[in-house]
Amino acid sequence: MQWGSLENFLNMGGYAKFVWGSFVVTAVLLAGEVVLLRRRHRAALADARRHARLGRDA
Amino acid sequence: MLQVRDLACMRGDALLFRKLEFDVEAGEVLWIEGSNGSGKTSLLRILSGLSPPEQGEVRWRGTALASARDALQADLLYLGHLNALKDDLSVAENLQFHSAIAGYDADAADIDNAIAAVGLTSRRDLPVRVLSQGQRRRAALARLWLASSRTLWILDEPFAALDVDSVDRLAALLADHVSAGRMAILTTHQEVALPAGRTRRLRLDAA
Amino acid sequence: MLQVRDLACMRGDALLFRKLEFDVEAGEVLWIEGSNGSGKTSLLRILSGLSPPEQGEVRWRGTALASARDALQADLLYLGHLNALKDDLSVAENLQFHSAIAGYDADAADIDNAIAAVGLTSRRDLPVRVLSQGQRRRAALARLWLASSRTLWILDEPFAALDVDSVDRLAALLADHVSAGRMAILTTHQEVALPAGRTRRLRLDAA
Amino acid sequence: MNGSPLLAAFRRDVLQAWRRRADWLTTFFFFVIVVSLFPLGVGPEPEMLKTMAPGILWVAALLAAMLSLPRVYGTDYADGTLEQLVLAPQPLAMLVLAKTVAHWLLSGLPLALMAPVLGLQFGLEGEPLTVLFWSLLLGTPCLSFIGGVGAALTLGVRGGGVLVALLVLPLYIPVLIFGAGAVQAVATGTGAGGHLSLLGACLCIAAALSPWATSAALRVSLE
Amino acid sequence: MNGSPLLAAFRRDVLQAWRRRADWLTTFFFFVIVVSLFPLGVGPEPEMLKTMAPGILWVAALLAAMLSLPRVYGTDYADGTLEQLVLAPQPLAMLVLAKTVAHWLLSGLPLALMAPVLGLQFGLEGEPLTVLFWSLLLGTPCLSFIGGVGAALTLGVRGGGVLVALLVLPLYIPVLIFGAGAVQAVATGTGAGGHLSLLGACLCIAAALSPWATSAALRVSLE
Amino acid sequence: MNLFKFSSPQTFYPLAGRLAPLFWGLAAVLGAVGLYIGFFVAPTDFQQGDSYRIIFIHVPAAWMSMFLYLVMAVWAAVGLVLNTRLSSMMATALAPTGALMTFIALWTGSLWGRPTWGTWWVWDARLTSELILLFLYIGFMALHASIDEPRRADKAAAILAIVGVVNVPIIYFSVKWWNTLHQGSSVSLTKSPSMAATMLAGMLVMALAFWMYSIAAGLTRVRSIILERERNSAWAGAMQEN
Ligand code: HEM
Ligand SMILES: Nc1ncnc2c1ncn2[C@@H]1O[C@H](COP(=O)(O)OP(=O)(O)OP(=O)(O)O)[C@@H](O)[C@H]1O
Ligand SMILES: Nc1ncnc2c1ncn2[C@@H]1O[C@H](COP(=O)(O)OP(=O)(O)OP(=O)(O)O)[C@@H](O)[C@H]1O
Ligand SMILES: [Mg+2]
Ligand SMILES: [Mg+2]
Repeated sequence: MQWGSLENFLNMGGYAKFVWGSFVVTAVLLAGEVVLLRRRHRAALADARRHARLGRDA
Repeated sequence: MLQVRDLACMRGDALLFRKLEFDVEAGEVLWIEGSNGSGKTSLLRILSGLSPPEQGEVRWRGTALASARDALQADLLYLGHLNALKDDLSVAENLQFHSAIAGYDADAADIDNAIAAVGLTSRRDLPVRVLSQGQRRRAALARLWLASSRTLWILDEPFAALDVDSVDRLAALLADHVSAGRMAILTTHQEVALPAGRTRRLRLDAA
Repeated sequence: MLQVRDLACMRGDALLFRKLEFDVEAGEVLWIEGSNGSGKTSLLRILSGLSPPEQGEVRWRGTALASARDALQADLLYLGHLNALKDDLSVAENLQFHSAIAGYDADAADIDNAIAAVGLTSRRDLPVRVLSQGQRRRAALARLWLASSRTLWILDEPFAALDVDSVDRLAALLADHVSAGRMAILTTHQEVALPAGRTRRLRLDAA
Repeated sequence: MNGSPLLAAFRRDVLQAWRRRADWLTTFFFFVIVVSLFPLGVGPEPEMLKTMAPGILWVAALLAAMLSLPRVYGTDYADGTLEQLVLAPQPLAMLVLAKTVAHWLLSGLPLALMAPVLGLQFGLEGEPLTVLFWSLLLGTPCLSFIGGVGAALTLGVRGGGVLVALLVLPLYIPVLIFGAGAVQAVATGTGAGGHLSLLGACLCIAAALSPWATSAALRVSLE
Repeated sequence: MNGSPLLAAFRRDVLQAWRRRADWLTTFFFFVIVVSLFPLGVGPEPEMLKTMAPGILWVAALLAAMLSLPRVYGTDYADGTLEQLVLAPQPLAMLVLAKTVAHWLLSGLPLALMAPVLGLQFGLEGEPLTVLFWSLLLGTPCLSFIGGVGAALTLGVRGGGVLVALLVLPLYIPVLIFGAGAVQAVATGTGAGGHLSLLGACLCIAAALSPWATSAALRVSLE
Repeated sequence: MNLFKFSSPQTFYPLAGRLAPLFWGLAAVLGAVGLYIGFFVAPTDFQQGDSYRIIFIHVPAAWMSMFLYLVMAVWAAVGLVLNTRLSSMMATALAPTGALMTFIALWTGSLWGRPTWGTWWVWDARLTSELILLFLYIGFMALHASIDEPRRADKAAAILAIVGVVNVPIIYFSVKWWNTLHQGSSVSLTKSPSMAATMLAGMLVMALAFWMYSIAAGLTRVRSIILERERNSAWAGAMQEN
């Protein structure tokens, strides 16, 4: 292992701010998109069912 | 001449009408009735080719509208809710523009006649901005007097905002139009004396 | 209550009316008639204090309008040619806004009732943009059901674009309004059954 | 009770803007795009861009504020709501105030918040960046107040969008000078305090006078 | 006979603009004012102003062109004229072409004519000034063509004024770069020929494609 | 006819439902492998130190941002010309992911530029055209969001996407010439001279991961869009899964 210790790894040769700033923000953004996608899909499903029920009642 | 087959129209998630079928023949007025929001305006826009139907087809002289658009446009006069007048131009200038764009081939005398027919001679050179609501509608309707050669008139609430005299004059013009073997499709909420025997009614909300 | 003395109105170089004098008393409908462009809208705007008259004066509860503007505004409901609806807000939100601005003190139930009264319950939460012409007018008119406490209604072509049922409902509301001792001034080109015996007509172009 | 119509006017404007997120987000992106146009026109030299940065950001803020002006009263005028506002039994100036605050929240504040990021792109750092933020925070409400008068004056005048620019931009000049000046002052070592207090004074004057001027202009537009 | 409807469309736009002189004069003054704002925001150093001049003039031209866009089809849409144009028995793209030329004559051409005067104020002289004029003369029609598409796309979309900026400004960037680049190139000694021919190429592409895109967008807006 | 079978939203919905998990899985696995290579196999760069590791997301994101725009525009054009609703929905579904990729490329590039160039941003051709690409994406989404009638929105946005696609190369070259004809910028990209094979491998694996991610996100989003638009139809109401 080239890093030796977790500390070294986290330190990224002194570039921690930049490297982790990139990777973490990217991870957060991608995860955020996934969460939003799931939410949107659930809402769409619920809405479709609601409309189906309305349609049957009408 | 105009055939409508299996027409359906949706707006948002409201189905306004479906399986609508009717024909309009030469010499007929089709009066589309229905309560507010029943889809009259939407239907007229589909018939004139402005918006595509959800389903079904409109045929003009036997060809589907998708391929007969040019043919229809050469035969059509469409007058919507909106007056299509420029506030800054005078009544005469507005009509000149319309007759050039639509290819009515009207000369200055024709335009003056049309203006006289709707009783706006004294307002001929005023900018439309200062006209009253009813006078604007009349200025828009003056196009009908220029477009007498057009086979199909589609008129959305032509009588709105008109005073009693103007209503009568327009009704008389419509009678002339259809008795010359042409067609008109219109909507109105007022009881108007449309050409007897030549007027067919279509109720939209009954469907 | 409302007195008009020696009123004159000019637009451009056209004199629309002069020496106009009339009173409107509690429990009366004043129906202003006249052909297109005779000055009905201009008169209503003067009465409501929106535009100043060329000459003469309007008195509300005995005081000239110039100094009684606040008093009039607390008593007045004015509904013009335009609907005063925001395209992007729903029918209910528009009415909430109007009732807050005008101080009608209406709660959610009142607003729902007003919407039901004009038959728009199913359109309650749609943005006004998608409504049909007549539905918009109805949404604007729903304010009348909220503003029943206002003493003076000034309505410019309230029946325009309405279907037959809506016209009847509005006429009935007007009858209630005046029979409760309040007043209305309105214009319309349609023949409408206004409260018999309580309606006075004023022809503008006869002057 | 007395505050509630104002709150309603304010809430409606905000609500409407929320319905139309695209609407005010575009004001914001307009700002970002205009700022980004300049390097393309002027060239990419970092030193020059750094000197120009406060001026560019402030001119872009002016233009963004101005572009969003026609909407403040324009739609109300066109659809008849303005008649109702004028006839309402509330002081018109208060309604105007509520609408102006809503306008600032939706168009001015986001610009002030975004400006430091754009400043970074031009190589600004440290104190100039902070001063840039504060100058915009003080300056953008001035723009909303002054702009309101212009927007009201041009109602019903077709081509209002451009006319409003003509009326309003000259009035914006003091705000521009003090605002951009503050950033330049701190960049060249003199303090920004004086410029910022002048901006504050502009804001006080504008907030005190503009609602009255605006409501007078609104009444005239309906006559 | 065939040309006459186009002529009518063109003539009506020009006539209307003449009735509303204030309208397009303001586009022009907007240009002048925006250009004059920069020295106020950036500071009065002559050397820097001279370097910035082409960029500023070009950005201002972009903004002025963009501001006048909503009017091209906006009023036609609102008052129903657009329905009539779409239903007219003429190819819509030709009517669009006529209207675009009218727009350029009224908003682009005056800017190109005015620009040399403003360039003088920034210390530009001689050949750069000539090139500035020619670059604007070639570039402003591009702006009208490209802008037409944006204007048509945003019809019936509230907040159109700002949205059109968002759509159109990124597409304007090549014109800006070649236009401002031409002036800078001649100022630094390299010839402006390359840039001007690229501008000409942009104009050809825009003129060939934009009427079709615009008319498609107009049809969509009415659906 | 068989070709068009899956062009109906109703038949595509379950198909997408079956495909999406596959792509999510691939994206996760490839991402894990790519990160492993990036952090534990690839050596430290002798010039840039460890800051270069940003390349493992920067370059894939930058590639995807451009590729997705092209794909989006093609779907939009197909939808406009053939009037197939599904194609337009695909275009709409890709836009947010494309914008996200563009933003990530800008963000990581900016964080990379600080240690290597000493500045967060330079007005260089590549950077500038990437920024403009972001504006084009935002314009597409803003236009689509401002039109309520979905079909109208599809068509208008499609026209914009097509115009944009004509413009993207023009923009790219104009920015490039703008930057090089004029005095070359004082800072320049310090590329590692010969990229180590492991670095290249890591980058390629990550690019594949981003690709799979984009497909998965697109498929998932298009499913929501289909449901939203078809919520009135009986089949949509019968969907029970979560
Ligand atoms: C905000 C700043 C940045 C942006 C917007 C950006 C954008 C891009 C884009 C669009 C690409 C793909 C270009 C292509 O494949 O032709 C790319 C690739 C690349 N970028 Fe960046 N970049 C930025 C900063 C940086 C920095 C600071 C570095 C390194 C010091 C860097 C190194 C690279 C490398 C090595 C590639 C791959 C080149 C190739 O294989 O073609 N970028 N960047
Ligand atoms: N997005 C939407 N969701 C639900 N309903 C909608 C939507 N868009 C439009 N509608 C409805 O579609 C109908 C449009 O009707 P249209 O304008 O054709 O009516 P009309 O018959 O001309 O009425 P009027 O007599 O009032 O002119 C209205 O009922 C309107 O409420
Ligand atoms: N500048 C002007 N020059 C001449 N006449 C003008 C000018 N401005 C307005 N008018 C006239 O003033 C009148 C305004 O009328 P107003 O709008 O009050 O009519 P109305 O009775 O409400 O008509 P309608 O029934 O059509 O609504 C119109 O006849 C109009 O032509
Ligand atoms: Mg209708
Ligand atoms: Mg009237």
